[in-house]
Amino acid sequence: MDISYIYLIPIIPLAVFLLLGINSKRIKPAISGYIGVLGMLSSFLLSIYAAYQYFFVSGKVNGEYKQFIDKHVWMNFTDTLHIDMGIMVDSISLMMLVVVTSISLMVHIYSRGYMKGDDGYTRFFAYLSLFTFSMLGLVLATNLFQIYIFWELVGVSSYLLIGYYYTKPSAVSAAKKAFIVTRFADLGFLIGILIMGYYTGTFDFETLNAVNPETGTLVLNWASASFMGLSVITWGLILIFMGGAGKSAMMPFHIWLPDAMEGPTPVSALIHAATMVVAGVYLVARLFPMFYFVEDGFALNIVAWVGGISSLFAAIIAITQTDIKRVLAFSTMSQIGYMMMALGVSGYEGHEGVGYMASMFHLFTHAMFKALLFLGAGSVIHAVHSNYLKDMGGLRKYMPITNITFLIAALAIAGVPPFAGFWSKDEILVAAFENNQLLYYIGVFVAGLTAFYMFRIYFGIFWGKEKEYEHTPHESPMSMAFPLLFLAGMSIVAGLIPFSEYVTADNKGFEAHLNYPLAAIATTVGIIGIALAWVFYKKENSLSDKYAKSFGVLYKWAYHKFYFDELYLFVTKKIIFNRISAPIAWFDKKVVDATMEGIGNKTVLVSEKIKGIQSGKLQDYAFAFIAGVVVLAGVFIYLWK
Amino acid sequence: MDFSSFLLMRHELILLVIILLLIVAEIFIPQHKKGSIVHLAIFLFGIHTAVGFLGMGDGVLFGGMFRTTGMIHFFKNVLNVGVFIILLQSADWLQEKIVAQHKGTEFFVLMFSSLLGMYFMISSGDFLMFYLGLELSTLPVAALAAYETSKRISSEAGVKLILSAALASGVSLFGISMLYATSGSIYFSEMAEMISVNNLTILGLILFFTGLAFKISLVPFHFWTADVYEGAPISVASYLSVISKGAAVFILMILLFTVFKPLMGIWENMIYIVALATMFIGNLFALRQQNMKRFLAFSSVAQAGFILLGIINGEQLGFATVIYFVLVYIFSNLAAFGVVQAISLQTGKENINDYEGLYRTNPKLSLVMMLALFSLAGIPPVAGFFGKFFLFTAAASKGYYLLVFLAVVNVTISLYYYLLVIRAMFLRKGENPIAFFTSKLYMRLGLVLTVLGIIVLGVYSPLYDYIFELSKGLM
Amino acid sequence: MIEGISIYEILTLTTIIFFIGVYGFITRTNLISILISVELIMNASVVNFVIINKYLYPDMLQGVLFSLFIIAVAAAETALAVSIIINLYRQIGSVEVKETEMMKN
Amino acid sequence: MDILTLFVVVPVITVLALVFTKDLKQARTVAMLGSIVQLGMAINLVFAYFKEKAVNDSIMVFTKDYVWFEHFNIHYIIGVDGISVAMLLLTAIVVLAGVFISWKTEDLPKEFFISLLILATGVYGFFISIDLFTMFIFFEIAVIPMYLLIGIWGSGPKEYSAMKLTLMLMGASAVLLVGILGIYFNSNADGGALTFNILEIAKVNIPFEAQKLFFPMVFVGFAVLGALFPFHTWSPDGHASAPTAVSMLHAGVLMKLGGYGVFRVAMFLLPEGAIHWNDFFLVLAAIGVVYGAFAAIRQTDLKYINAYASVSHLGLVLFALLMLNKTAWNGAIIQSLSHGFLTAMFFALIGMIYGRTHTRDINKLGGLMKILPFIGAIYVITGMAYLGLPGFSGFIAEMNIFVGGFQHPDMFHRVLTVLAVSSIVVTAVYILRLVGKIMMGPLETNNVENLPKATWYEKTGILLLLIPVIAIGVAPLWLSDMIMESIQPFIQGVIK
Repeated sequence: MDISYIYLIPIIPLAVFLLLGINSKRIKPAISGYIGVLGMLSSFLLSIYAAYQYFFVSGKVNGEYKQFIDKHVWMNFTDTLHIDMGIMVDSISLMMLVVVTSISLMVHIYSRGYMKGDDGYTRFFAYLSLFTFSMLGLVLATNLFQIYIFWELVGVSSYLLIGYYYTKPSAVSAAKKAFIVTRFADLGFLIGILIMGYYTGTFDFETLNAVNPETGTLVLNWASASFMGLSVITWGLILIFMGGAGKSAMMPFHIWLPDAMEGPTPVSALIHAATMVVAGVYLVARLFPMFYFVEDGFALNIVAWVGGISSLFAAIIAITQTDIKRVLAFSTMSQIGYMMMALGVSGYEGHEGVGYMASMFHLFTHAMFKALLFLGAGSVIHAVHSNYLKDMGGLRKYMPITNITFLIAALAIAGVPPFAGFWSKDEILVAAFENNQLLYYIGVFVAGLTAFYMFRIYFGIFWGKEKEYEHTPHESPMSMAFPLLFLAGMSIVAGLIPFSEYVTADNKGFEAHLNYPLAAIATTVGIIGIALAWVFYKKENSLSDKYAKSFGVLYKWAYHKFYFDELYLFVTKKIIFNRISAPIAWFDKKVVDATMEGIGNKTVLVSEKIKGIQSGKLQDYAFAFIAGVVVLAGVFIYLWK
Repeated sequence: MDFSSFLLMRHELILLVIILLLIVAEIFIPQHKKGSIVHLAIFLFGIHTAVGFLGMGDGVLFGGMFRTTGMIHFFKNVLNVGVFIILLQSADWLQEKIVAQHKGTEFFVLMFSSLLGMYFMISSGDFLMFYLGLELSTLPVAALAAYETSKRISSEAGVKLILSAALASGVSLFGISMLYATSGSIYFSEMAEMISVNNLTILGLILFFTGLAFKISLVPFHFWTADVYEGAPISVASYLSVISKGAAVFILMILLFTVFKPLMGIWENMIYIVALATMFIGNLFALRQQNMKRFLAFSSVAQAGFILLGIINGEQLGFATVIYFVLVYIFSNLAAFGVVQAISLQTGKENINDYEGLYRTNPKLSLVMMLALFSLAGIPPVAGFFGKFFLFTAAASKGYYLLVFLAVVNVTISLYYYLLVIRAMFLRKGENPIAFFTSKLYMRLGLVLTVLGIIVLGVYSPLYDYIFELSKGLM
Repeated sequence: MIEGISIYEILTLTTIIFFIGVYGFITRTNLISILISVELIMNASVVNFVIINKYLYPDMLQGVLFSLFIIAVAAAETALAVSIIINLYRQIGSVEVKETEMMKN
Repeated sequence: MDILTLFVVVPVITVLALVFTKDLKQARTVAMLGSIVQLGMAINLVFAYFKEKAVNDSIMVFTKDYVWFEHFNIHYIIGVDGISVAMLLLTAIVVLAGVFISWKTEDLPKEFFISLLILATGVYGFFISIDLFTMFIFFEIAVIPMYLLIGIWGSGPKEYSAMKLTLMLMGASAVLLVGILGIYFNSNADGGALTFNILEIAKVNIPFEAQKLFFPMVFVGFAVLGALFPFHTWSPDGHASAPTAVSMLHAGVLMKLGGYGVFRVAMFLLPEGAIHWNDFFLVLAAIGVVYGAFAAIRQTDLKYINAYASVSHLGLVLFALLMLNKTAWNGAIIQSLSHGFLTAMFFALIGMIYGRTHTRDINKLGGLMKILPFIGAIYVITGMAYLGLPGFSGFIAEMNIFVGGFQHPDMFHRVLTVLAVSSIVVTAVYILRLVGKIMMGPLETNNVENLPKATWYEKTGILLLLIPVIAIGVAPLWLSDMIMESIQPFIQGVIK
C-alpha cells in the first residue's frame, strides 16, 4: 500500500499555520477563516480516503492488519540510537487521523462563526492549524522520540490556545498551569524514553512492540536489568505512562484541565475534549504489547487503577460544579479514565483484547459526542454570555437545534441505546467485568453518575425556569449549527461501526457480541441517573440543595475538587518558590558571591592594615633592612641545614 | 699592551668625552642661551646611543678588572636607549624649571656620570670595579634626587636615598670582605673557582646581596623606593626605576650565575623567599596609592619581584628571559612615567583621581598610559605579556609551579590597581578633567619611542632569540 | 702581622664596630651622627680588608687597595650627604631625622 | 593570506578603519560592513570545510604553521574542524547582530565598535588557533575589552561589575596559564621537544601525576568563563551592567570559549586527569545546572534571570563534556551554539524592551504583547526555544546531552543525568513566569502610547539570530553529523 500521500495530511495544516502565522497582520480575517477550513477539509478528505484504503482495500494481509511504516533518519545519537521522522500507518493511527481531522474540521467551521469579530481571528486559526499539525504528527509517529517531539508541540499549541485571551490574567495563569503540569509529567515521559533507549537500544515502536508469533511473547528481553525489584523496562513504562497521564489529565495531573476551560470554547472542544487529552490513551495503546507483556502487565494494572479512580473521582466532582464547561471538563476526565481503565483490563489475543478495542471505540465515540457537547455549550455561552448554570434556563424554545443536539449528545454519553456511547461503554464494562470485578462496579457507578450530572446541566440549561436575559438569546448562525448537526449524526451512528473487526490489540479482529445482562444493567443505571436528574432539576426546586446538605462534607470537598489545586499551589508557591528558590537566591548572593567579594575586600583591607610599615622614618627602614639581613642569615645559616 | 684594546671601553670613553664637552660648553655658552645646552646634550647623547650599536668584540682589560662581551655591550645599548628616552621626556621640564636656575648642565653631568657608573658596574670583572661602579652610579642620583633644592620633599628624598644607599653599600662591603676572606681574591673569575659552601661564604653572599637588592628595591630593602620616587623629580624617579634597577639586575645575575654557582642551592631559596615577599608587599602597597609616582614606585617593586622568577632559573634561559623582560619593562615604565611627566609639567597634578576623564580631553596621552599599564600588567598582545610569560616559563622549567602560581595571583592583584588608573582615565567623566594640551616635540618623540617599543618588542620574536644567543657568552 | 694578636680578635673588633655603626644608624636622631655611624660601618669593612689581606693572603695587595678606594669613596659620599643635609637645613633649619618624614605610607 | 588568518585580519582592519571614522554614522557603517564581510567568510568557510573534508581526513583542515618564538617552540598554528567552523559561524552572526542592535550608541561610538571588534578578534583567533600559547593570547585579548565595554557603556553599578568580571576572568586565565605551562613542560614526556602544539601534545601521553595536577587548573581556568559553579558570580552582575550588544557577545560567544577550551585542551590533552577528576567536577556542573535554574526563578531583573539561566544552560555544557562520550559531547557543542544564539536573542530583546520602557523590573512590565507585537512574538518564540521546545536548537542540544548522559555505563552518572533533566521543568517555570508576566496579562507600563515599534535594524539583528536557531532545530542532521565526526579524534584519548 502506498502511504506517501499520507504525509500531506499533517503537512497541509503546517503550511496553513506558517501562511497565517507569518503574515497574521496582513491577511483579512474572512480569508484566513476560509484558508483554515479549506486546509482542514483537504486533510479530512485525505484521511477518510486513507482509512478507506487501509481498512477495506489493502490494509488487511492474510487476516491481519499490517503496519505500514515510512521513516527517515532525523538525527543520530549513536550508531544505533537515532531519531526518525516518518509515518506509521495502522488501525489506531488511522482511526485517530479520522477523529482528529473530522473534529478539527468541525471546530474550524464552528469557529468561523464563534470567533467572528475577534481581533485575533487570524492568529486563532493559525494556532488551530498548528495544533492540528502537531496532533497529526503525534498520531503518525513511528518512534518514542518522534511522539515526544510532537507531544511537546501539542503541549505548546494548547498553551497558546488556552492563553489565547492573553490579556486576561486568569487565562494566562491557566495556560501556564497547563503547560507546566504537563511539562512535569513529560519529565517522566522523557526519562522513560531515556531508560528505553539505554536498555533496549531503540526507540522504534516496531521493534519495541514486536511480538514473537510462535511463543506469543515479546521479542525484546525485558528482564535484562531490574531496579527496586521491578524490571527497568517496567519503570520505563510507568514513567512513560506518567507522561500520558499528564496529557490525559489523569489523577494527580488533572488539575490543569478545568482551568484550561479559560480558552475559547471551540478550543476546549477540539483539544480538551476530543483529541489532545486522549493522547495519553493513544500512547498506552501504542505501546500496548509492551504494557501487556512486560512483567505480566504490572504497568498495565497501574494504568487500569489510575483510570478507574480518575473516572470515579472526576464524576463525583462533576456533579457539584456550576460552570457548565467545567462540568464537561470533569466529565471528559472521567470518560478518559474509562478508556484508560479499559486498556488496563484488556488482554491481547482475540477476544481477550476486547478492552483495548473498547477503549479505542470509546475514544472514537466520545470524541464525537463530547465535541458536540462542548460546541453546544459554546453556542449556549455565545447566546447568554455566561458559563454559569445560574444564568441559564428554559433556553429550549430559543435555540432548538442546540437543544436537540445537546440532548442527543447527553443521551449518548449517558449510554442510552442506540446512541454511540452505549455501545462503546458496554464493551468497556464487559472487559472490566471479565477481568476486574471491582473496577467493573466502579465503572457501573460512574455510568450512573455520568448520566446524572450530564442531565443535571441539560435540564439546567434548556428547561427549568427562564432567567431574564438582557437581550433574548437566539439560535446560533449556520456556521455554528452545521457542526452541531454533523456531530449529532455521528453520535447516533458511530456506535454501529463494528469496531472489533478493525481495531484490535493483535490487529486480527474478532466478533464482538452485545453482552445483554451487562448492557441491561448499565442502561438501567443510566436511566436511573437521568430520572434522578429529572426529579432534581427539571423544575426549579430546592431538592438539590437539601441533598447537597445531606452529603455535607463530601459535597464540600467535591465542590472544592478535593482541594487538589490548593495542594499544588502549596507545593509550588510555598515549597519551590519560597523554600527552595528563595534560599538558593539568597545563598548565591550572600555566600557564593560574598566569598568572592570577601577575597577582594580582604586584600584591600590587608593593604590598609600594613600601610604603617612604610612609616617614612629613615631609621625604621634601616631597621627593616638589617632585620632582613639577619633573618636571611639566620634562615640560611642555621635553619636550612 | 696596545691602546687599541681601550676601544673595548668605547662606551665609557665616549660618555666621558660628552661629560667633559658639556662642562666646557657650560663655561662658554653665554647665560641667556643656556637653554641650548639641553639640545646639545640630547644631541650628543643621541649620537652616543647610535654609535653604541656599532659592533664590538669581546675582551678583558686591566687584568680582568674590566671585561666586555656581546651581552654586556648589548645591555649598555639598552641602558643608553632608556636614558635617551628619559632625556627626551625631561627636556621640557629642564628647559622650564632647571635651566632657569642655571643648573642645566649639572643635571646632565650627574646623570651621565651615574650612567658611566652603571657601565663600569655591569662590565666589572672584580669586586673593586664593581664597588666603584656601584657607588659612582648611586651618588650622582642622590644628588639628582635632591635636585629641586626649592622643594623640601626633594631634599628629603635626597637624604633618604644617600643615607640608605650608604648603609646598603656599607653592609654589602662587609659581605664582600667576608667573601674575600674565604676565597682570597676579589676577581670574579678566581673567586668562582675558589669559592666553597660554608657559613662565612653564605653570610658574605647574603650581606653582599643586600647591596644590590637595595638598588633593585627588593623587599625588605625597598623602603626608600616610594619616598624617593615621590620626592625626586620625575625624570630621576624614572631613571631610578628602570636604568639603575636594570643594571643592578644584570650584574646580580652575572654574579649569581657565575661566581656563586656553587651556592645555587642557597640563593635559589633566598630568591624564592624574597621574590614572594617582594611581589606581595609591592602589590599590596600599590593597591592604595593615590600619588602616581608612589603608585609606580610600588608597582616597580612588584615588577622586581617578577624579575626574580627569571633569576631563580639560574641558567641561560633565565638570563635571557630576564634581560628581555627588563628591556620590555624599561619601555613600559618609561611610557607611564612619560605621561605622568607630561601631565605634571602642564598642570602639576600627580594624583590618580586628577586623571579622571582624561580620555575625553587627551585621548592620545591616555592611550599611551593604557598601553603602558597593560604592558606592566602583562596583557597581550603588548610586550609586557611576553616578558612575564617567559619569566614564568623560566621559573616553571625548574618546576617552581607553586611560585609561578603565586606569581599569577599577584598578576591578578596588580591588574586590579592598574585598572584603577584606567578606570579614572576612561570610565570616569570627572568634575574638572585636565584640559586638552599638546606636549612639545621632545616629549612626543619620547612617548612615541616607548609606544613603539611596547608594541613591537613583543610581537617581534627574533629579538628574544638574539638575546638568547648573546646570553650564551656569560654562562 | 701584629705579634700576639690573632685575626679573630681583630675581626671581632671590626664586627663590633660594624654593629655599633648599625646601632648608631638606627638610634641617632641627628642626621650628621647617622652619617658618622655609616662611616663606622664603612671603616669596619676597611679594616676587614686590610686585616684579611695581611693575615690570610699576604702575597697580594688586593685588600689593601680595596680599602684605599673605600676610604676615598666614603669621603665623597660623606661630602655629598653633608651637602644634601645642609640643603635640607636651609629649608627647615634643622638636621633632625624626624624632620624627614613628610612622605609616608 | 590563508582563509583562516583572514578571520583575525579582517576585524583588525575594521578596527583600523574605525580609528579614522568621524561620527556614529560612519562608525556603525564601517563596523557593519566589516562584520558582514566576516559573516560572509564564515559562511564561505562552512562550504569550503565540507569540500576540504571530502578530500582530506586529518583532524584539522586548513592548517597553517608559522614559527614565532623559535626557542620556546612557540608557533602560530591555525586550523579548524567542524566544531570550530560552527563556532566561527556563531561568532560572526552574533557579532553582526550585535552591531545592528547597538545601532544607536551615542556615547563614544567609535571606541565602542573598536572594543567590540577587538573582542571579536580575540574570539575568532581563539577558535582557529591550535597552539596553546596563541590560544591563550587570543583568550585574554577577548576578555580584556569587556572591562571598557561594560565600564564605559554599561549601566547600573558598572564600574563594580566590570572590575569584578575582569578580575575573576583574568584570575581564571592566570590559573589556566599555570596549567598550560604544566602541559608544556610535560609535552616531551616521550622524549620529543617541548611544544605548545595541541595536536603534537595529544600524541604524547603525559604522565598521570602531571595530568592529575594540571587538569583542575586548565579545567577551572576555562570553566570559570563557562560560569562553573561556584565561580559564576561574575556573570549575573556583568550581564546586568553590560550594554545590550556586549551582553549578547559575552553570553553568546565569549562564555562559549570556556566549554570550547575545556573540550579542546583539558579533555583532549589530559584525558586521564579528566577521568580522575570526573566525579568531582560533574557534581559541580550538575549543581550549577539545577542551582542556576532555581536561582533564576526568584530574580526580578530580566537580565539577572537570563544570567542565571545561562549559568544553568552552560552548566549543562560542562556537564555534558564531563560525561565523556560522543553523544553528550555532541550535545555540549550544539548546546553552546544554541545557547549562543538564544541568549543573544534574549539580551537583544531585553535591550529593546529596556530601551523603550526604561525598566528591566518584571514587576513594572506587563502586557507588552499588545503594544509591541513583533518583540512580544519573538520573545515568546525565544522563550519556547529556550525551554527546549522541539523545532528549535535547544531541544536538539538537550536531547543529545540527556541521551548521551544516560548512555553512561555508570549508575551515578545516570542519576545525575536524571537530576539535570529535571532542570527543564524549572526552566519552563521561570520562562513562562517571565512571558506571562511581561508579555501577557494587563498592561502595566506607563507611557504606553508612545512605545516605538521595532526598527529595521533591530528586526534584522533578531532574524539573523532566529534563523539558525530554527535551522538547527528543524534539520539537525547535517550539523550534528559534522560535529560528531569532528569529535571522533578527541574522544579517543578518553575512551582508551
